[in-house]
Amino acid sequence: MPAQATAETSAADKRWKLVEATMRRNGYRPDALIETLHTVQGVFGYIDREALKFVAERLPVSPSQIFGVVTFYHYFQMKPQGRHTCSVCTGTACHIKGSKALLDDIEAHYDLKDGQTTPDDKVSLLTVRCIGACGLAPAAVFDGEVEGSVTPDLLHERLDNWLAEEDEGNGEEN
Amino acid sequence: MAVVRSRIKTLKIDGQDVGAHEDETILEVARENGIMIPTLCQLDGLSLVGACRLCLVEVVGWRNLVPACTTYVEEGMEVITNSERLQKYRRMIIELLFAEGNHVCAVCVSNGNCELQWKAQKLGMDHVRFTNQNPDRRVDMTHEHFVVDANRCILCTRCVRVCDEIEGAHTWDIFGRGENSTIISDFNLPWGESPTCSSCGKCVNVCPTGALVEKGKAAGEMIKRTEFLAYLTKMREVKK
Amino acid sequence: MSKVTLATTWLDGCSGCHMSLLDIDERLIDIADKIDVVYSPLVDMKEYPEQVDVAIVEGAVSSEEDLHKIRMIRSRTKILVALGDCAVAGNIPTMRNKFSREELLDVAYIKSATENPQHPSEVIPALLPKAVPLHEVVDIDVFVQGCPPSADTIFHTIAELLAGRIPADLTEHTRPGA
Amino acid sequence: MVKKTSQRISVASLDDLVNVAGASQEQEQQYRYHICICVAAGCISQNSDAVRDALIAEVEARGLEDEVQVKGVGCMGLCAAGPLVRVDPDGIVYQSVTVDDVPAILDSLENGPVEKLILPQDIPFFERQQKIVLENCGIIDPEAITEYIAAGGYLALHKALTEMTPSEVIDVVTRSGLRGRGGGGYPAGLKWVTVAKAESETKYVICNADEGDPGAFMDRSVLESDPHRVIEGMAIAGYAVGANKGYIYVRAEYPLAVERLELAIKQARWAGILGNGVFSTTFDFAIEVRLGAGAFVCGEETALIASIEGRRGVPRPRPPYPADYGLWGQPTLINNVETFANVAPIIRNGSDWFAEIGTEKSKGTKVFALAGQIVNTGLIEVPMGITLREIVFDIGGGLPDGRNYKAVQTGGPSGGCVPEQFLDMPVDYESLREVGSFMGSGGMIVMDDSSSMVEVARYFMEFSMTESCGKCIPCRTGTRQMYDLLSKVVAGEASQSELNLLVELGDLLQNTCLCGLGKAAPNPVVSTMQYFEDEYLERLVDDNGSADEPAGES
Repeated sequence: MPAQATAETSAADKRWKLVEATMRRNGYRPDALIETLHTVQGVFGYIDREALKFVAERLPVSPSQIFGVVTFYHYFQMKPQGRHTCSVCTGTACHIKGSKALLDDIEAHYDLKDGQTTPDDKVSLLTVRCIGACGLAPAAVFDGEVEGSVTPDLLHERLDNWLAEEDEGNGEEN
Repeated sequence: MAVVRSRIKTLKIDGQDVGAHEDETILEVARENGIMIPTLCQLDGLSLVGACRLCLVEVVGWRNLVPACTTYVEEGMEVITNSERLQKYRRMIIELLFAEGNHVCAVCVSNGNCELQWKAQKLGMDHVRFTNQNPDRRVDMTHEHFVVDANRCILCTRCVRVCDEIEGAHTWDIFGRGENSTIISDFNLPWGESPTCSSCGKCVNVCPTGALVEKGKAAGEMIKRTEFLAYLTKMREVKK
Repeated sequence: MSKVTLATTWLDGCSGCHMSLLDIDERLIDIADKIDVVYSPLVDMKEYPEQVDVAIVEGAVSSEEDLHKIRMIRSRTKILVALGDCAVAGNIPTMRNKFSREELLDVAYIKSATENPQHPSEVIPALLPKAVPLHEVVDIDVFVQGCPPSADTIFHTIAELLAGRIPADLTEHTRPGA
Repeated sequence: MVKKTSQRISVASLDDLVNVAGASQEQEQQYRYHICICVAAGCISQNSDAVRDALIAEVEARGLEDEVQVKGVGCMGLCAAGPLVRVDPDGIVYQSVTVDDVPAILDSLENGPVEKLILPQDIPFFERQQKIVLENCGIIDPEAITEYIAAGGYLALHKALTEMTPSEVIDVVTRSGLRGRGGGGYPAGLKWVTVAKAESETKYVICNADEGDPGAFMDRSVLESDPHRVIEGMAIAGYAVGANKGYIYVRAEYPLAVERLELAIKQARWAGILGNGVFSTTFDFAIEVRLGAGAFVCGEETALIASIEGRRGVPRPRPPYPADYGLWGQPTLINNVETFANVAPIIRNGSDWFAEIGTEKSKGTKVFALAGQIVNTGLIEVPMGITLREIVFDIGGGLPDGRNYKAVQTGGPSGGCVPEQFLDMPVDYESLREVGSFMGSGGMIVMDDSSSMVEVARYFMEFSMTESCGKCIPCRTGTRQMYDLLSKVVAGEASQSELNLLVELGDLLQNTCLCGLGKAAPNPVVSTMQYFEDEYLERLVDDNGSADEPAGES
């Protein structure tokens, strides 16, 4: 968790070094902002205020400016995601082939709406605007893997498997 | 000191022959000649964004309407600033502004001193045909001297620009996008806790509506002053 | 010449517009010769007549009763005037729209009640989910903005109507919040 | 797959290019068979990477490494039939291949083709296409610069740098008649001239790979299947307009395309094709990849520039156009992926060759992504001027399960729906405009008669509404109001006067919005109202009629 994102503690954290590297590669110019945010999200999974503060201090960018940028782009997540993510494509081809029905099905069976995470933090549901797999509509991305011609049955299979996983202990880093 | 100015262009605005320097915009030339084109986001002394669309004008022979504030004059251009079509569009734009926010004038401290209200009257908006969107945006009274009511904000970004360009603090910016856009200070934290705000009050004075106001005013008491902008601009020119 | 029949009423408003109407003062006497007030909180008439020439309505549509009433008025009236910001734009009554009906009733009848807290179930007409201006539920012929519109504006409007004209562009006379 | 280290080559001259090409071909010829498997996103999502691994393992198990080469290639087009595997030199294509089919495919090398998997090549889907942009797609390994060179790659760049002046290059592009493939169809040559003429020490070339139209995946396929082609086009453009730095702005939602692009850029840099002194000339050119972050509006060029500069992707009024005042205030050439992908072949084969393809005003080919209710979903490239009927019914194989054609939607949220009566219309920029649609970047979504056109219009309005940047009021609030009105129509609660208001709003947005997103947002509504007005009218209620409550709960 990027909770103690001060410069001192970050030095100990390899992930902050990656963020730092992106800024350095871009000469700490303000235009490195979006690239840097990509790195933050890439290594931490999401972008929180502490991370924004860290980046704002390093790049000549004001707090409101960086907050404006991060909330403008829908790709950036400011909340931690569940252990697994399912992104349903809502592009035109997928819409025509029933992506709405898939989302309704997930809501009906798992009480999960776009942008929400199950209470056990295992599964997050997202929607994306066209992943360019229109030929395979309706498409969804399960933990980064694109799946075409998705049916409710397939959705249930994937989600049920995820939800049935053992709870993780306190083994994770924090 | 002899100032070398750019070349002179001649053009027609609403049938009137006018001369202008090539580095002037249609809006500037129109104003010099007493032709008033409505504006909201534009303010002398701040950069131009062309966002409010009120100053759109027709240029004969051009396919698209153009914002007078950001379009430079050209030789021989014929500008129409107040056709029936433009009047209709401007009225609709004001209607949309009213529909997206809480612009209940009766209980606004800027009532009677509000640019949006003036425009609504001047452009002949006698009612709003669009359903109000009833926004639920931030009302922040944490600042010692000022109040921000984002529900009365029309997103002209004058506050963002004056804070960045004149004061140099960049306390304000826009959060989110589309209909969820709203003004924020710093990391969308209470204004009163802002580490960047110098409490100079420039944003309050340039705000055209009752979104940014001084504390302790009753309805109709808040009067905005923008003369300081021209003054600061002039003084900075001198120092250059 | 038969007199013009005039009705006035208020829905969800503060009656301030009617006060402003009375502020026409001595000019009321001129008007009185030409009109017949057939329905109004200012006169003692219980039933809205079947046929009315002009109705002036103040206030927003906030309850089932308001809705029923304005539809009835529209169906029996030739020219319908929305008087004041509540009727024209919703104004203050619509500031409750960001809350749900239940939240509102809780605040009014439970949280701020000193005794016997409960939601009203009889007598008080049910609230609509949202308060809306008149034109969202019926067609309006004349919009008179202002909170309240000035007596001069109201007089001008009535004078125009009596002269057989639908007053064009009242924004020269008034504005929201005026 | 070709080992990545073998891609560290150096090409400083034409001879080097020829040698690399020769060596690559020679290497290919060492093998008796090449088993090519599509590893573009469409087939990968159908597990083609597992099939590839299984093929490699099986080849090793049978000890055939010296005879059989297994390689990943780019998109072969017919995504609906994936994963696709082609066995060369015979060119037999297998469809819907699974890991279980791997032994049979290897057996086939001796015993003849696996009949049950064969995808016939003499069907109109393949025969009616004409490939320029996609000429290498599905043929070469996108991760091997040597294969690109062996296919004639970078010859055009070499030719431009060594045999042509910048103005000659622009002249060829102008005379070819190439128009921007991103949507508007602005003549590429004109844009190039403007940037070339702009006086500045520093200029930029930007490749717009922010393919945001829902229902379009042409650019993704090109980037995943033939990334060097885009790099070559950009470098030629850089030489022509006097720019030394290029940016490719690509959607973060296309991770595979990003990965292949970055690899291709690295390989080109190693080879001396990018960097200082391209092909040992005095021309320097570097390319950087910049990631988008999920904002459709960044396809608009001024918003894209703002995004590269690290800011909110908000458009600004034009003029000044980016050609005069672009990235960091410098003259900037912006074209999209497909436009750049056309450049190298035009330089290689000349403007006359290109100008002979297509129609009078729309030259060359166009790549379309076919999707929706159509049998052959996938990627096609056809000459401009082909009829819609040929695309949908011949190449596309018509609608599945005997469904009836209703309309094809082109141009995404900026486009419109083309009804049956225009099926025989030639597809080019002007014709599509005339019928109220838009070429857009090339998405074609086929709809059958079960689709409600009002709902289609509402779908696109929702898209524009959520993608509006919020800067200008007609777009920010107008799209919301139009969406709400459309929702009322869908729910059967709208009156004629509300429908009139919808039309008025459409006119307002088309004329007053700041950028193309807002200006074009009403197009799907306007077009469906034009051709399917009945569907709107039949849902209306009387004015101030039957709705019991004036406002919904929300």
